[in-house]
Amino acid sequence: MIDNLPYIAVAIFIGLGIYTLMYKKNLIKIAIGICLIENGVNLFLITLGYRKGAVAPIYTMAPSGQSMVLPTPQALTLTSIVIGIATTALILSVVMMIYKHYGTLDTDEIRRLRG
Amino acid sequence: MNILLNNSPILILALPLLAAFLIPLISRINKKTVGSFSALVLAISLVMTIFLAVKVITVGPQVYVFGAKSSGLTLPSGLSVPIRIMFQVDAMGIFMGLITATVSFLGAIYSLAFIKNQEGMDKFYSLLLLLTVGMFGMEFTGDLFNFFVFLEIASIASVALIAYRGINAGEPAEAGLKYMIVSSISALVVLFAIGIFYGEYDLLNIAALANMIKYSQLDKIALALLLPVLAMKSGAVPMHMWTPDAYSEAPAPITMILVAASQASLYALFRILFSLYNVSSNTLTAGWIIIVFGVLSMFIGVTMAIVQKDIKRLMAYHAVSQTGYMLLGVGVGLAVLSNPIALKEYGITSLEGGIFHIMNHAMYKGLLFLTAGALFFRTGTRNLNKMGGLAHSMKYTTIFFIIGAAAIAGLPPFNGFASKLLIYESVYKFNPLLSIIAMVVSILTLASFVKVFHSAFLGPKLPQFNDVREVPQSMVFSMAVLSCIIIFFGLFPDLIVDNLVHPAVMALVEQVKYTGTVLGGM
Amino acid sequence: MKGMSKIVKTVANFVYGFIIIFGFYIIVHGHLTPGGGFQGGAVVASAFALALVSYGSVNSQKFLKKDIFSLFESFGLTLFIVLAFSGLGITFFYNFLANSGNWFGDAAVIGTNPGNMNTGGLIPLMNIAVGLEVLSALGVIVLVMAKGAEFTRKKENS
Amino acid sequence: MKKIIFAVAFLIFASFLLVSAINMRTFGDPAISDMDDYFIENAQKETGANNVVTSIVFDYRGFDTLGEATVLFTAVVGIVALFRGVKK
Repeated sequence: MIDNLPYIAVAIFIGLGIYTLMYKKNLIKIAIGICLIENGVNLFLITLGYRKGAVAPIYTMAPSGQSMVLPTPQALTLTSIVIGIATTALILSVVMMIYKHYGTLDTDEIRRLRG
Repeated sequence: MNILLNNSPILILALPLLAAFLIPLISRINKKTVGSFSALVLAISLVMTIFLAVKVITVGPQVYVFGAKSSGLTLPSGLSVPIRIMFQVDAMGIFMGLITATVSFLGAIYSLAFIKNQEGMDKFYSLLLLLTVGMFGMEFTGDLFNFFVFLEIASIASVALIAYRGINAGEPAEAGLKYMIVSSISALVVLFAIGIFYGEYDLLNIAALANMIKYSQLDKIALALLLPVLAMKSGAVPMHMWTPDAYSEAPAPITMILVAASQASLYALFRILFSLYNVSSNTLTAGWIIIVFGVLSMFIGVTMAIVQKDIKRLMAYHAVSQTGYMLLGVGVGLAVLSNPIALKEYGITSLEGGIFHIMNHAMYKGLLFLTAGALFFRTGTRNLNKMGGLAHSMKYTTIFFIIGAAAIAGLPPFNGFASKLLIYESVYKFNPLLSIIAMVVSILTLASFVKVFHSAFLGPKLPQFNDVREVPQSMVFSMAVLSCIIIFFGLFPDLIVDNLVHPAVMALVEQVKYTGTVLGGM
Repeated sequence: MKGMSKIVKTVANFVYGFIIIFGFYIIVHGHLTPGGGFQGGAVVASAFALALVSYGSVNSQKFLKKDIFSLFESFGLTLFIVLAFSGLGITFFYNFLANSGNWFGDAAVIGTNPGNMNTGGLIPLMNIAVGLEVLSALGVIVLVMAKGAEFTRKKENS
Repeated sequence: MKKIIFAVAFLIFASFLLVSAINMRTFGDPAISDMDDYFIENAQKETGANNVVTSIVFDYRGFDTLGEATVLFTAVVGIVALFRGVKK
């Protein structure tokens, strides 16, 4: 149980993000919720690569004879971070567009499309 | 020439990608050529897809390993797991690839007139190409993380295209935001599931994972996470809230491509259920979940569609309802997957119906959205109550609309009938009630389209539409090609089912073929 | 967005160059030390964000041009995909320069070593291409969103 | 009604997360690591780069990186298209 503490942190992170998405009405807060989930997933990926007492997988001036952590999750996390930046930027610009047309950020008032 | 043929899986995708990167530079030199340039690139891509399809159907599944010493080297020496990203194009993948290539090529042609001389035209074509690339990638890839990346490309490009008219009005931006939130959540949940797989097996390749998968508790959770989010991306009820908004607010050619994009998610769902889990999971339960999604989509989609006044919104709800048919057909096939006798008796037929319906739906729904776009292009409204008497001035569009409506309602000489018949007869053997529901939904669809036809095309010529003319040639061309495909498929369904659909179904059902392409031992 | 006080501008002028140099250092040493195209590009783009904040969105447009950034972005991406295409004789993304003895073609010393710039094959070139793309992409995002924020605020007042 | 459905969905999702967190393999001790061991041992020899992560990002999984750069490009094009015609 105590060993899995990082995974539980991940679960809390993602759970908070989903909670924000479901129960908050402000569009900026919804964007924050998506960022929270994103960070939770990134944390999950990076924790998967950890090996106890190992060093970063870079041979330049590395302490010799020590094992290295798994490199793939680091590459995956790098990719998913950049994708996250792109997503967040697009969400925020769409929110700015909505604010321009409706003059509000409350999801209850922004409901012209329904039915 | 040899290089072209050997590398065709990647070139299909890399050429539009290169074109998308070059468009900002080209538009700096000459703004007007951007549209025809993208159409040309997509045409090349379509031709290469057809060549690859011939190769896949005749020779067998193609593997393309990125950066390896040869394109077929899946396993480096002395290792039992693949380490590089690879494309794995089997009959199912190329089936979807053909849909994507056709639809995006016709969409680009249609846009030549539809998006003429607007500011930001180069951005529009750039995004269209990127959306196509994303769909191709989702369909061809054999690597889970790579799938996630292409899912994001496709969804970000679609969001930008849905919100394309967001500068003038609030609704497109709103629809775009809705779709963005939906697709971010689903992409992140997919990534979480990929993390689970990676943590458990240290693998990202679908075929290698399928070989190792034990259906432990974590695998069950991964399936339970993947199934609803991919169904959400494909627009199944009860997670369909984004579909009508996104489909109705996007420009018409984009709506047609969005239909194909949501089908790419559907393809991913089938790929995970069949190729990754196959019989190791509890297929009966999974199959029934898919069937329930399907029946709900069919019924709720069509009932919501009947009350709509906005023509594109109405068609969007019909798209939800038609997605239900695919889910129903494939769900029945999945439910009997571990039962060889039932599978042989009606499971394969049902799968064929569901898979064939994917292609048919892309064609006729694309045609219907294009006719709706043509009406909007000339009249400037999407409200059915304000239209009327358009058959007098838009003769071609009227004919195309009739063909599309007849196909979606499942009337005999058109392609909708062919796939629906396969679904009815096989589902009837599984459970008669489901088959009856499917028929009732089909009748309701017909009723709804008769209403649309009546209010938009029939009646006296209205004074405000006096100067309405037929749409430009490029738009007529796209619609005509789709109509020809619909009639061809309707007249020779056996030809398509035997040569394209049956291999695709077998590629899904026989998991060994999929894993064997990568891991050897075929 | 208005510019900030003179102190901020002076300090920004001073730090600006260092941040950009540090970013490029990270980009070109991507195959030896932690970092690479994305990280270095983000560092350089942070310098643009600093300039934008300190000088205000109107003034900073005199020296940060969106068109030039998008040109660079296209160029970087095209370079990246052309490098990937160049391995097409064997496979897409094949690293044909590695261990070839040509540019960046020295074989790395196996095990821990102080690092040799002239290794890695296509990797350093791709790092540079991606670095160019990321710095200009993030620059465009920052500039366009700052402009858009101005635009939305104006609507609010009217 | 809607609130109850939301709450149930949220609870189911949260329980999935917690169960997967508890069932996950022990932190810091990967049981299977064939693919990553291959990278650590052979990356230097095959690509000539000292940084194993970079050699994965640009060589073994280079296609992902192309996709990632494309995502960034797509987002930029989308944002510029969204704010097109905005002067000043």
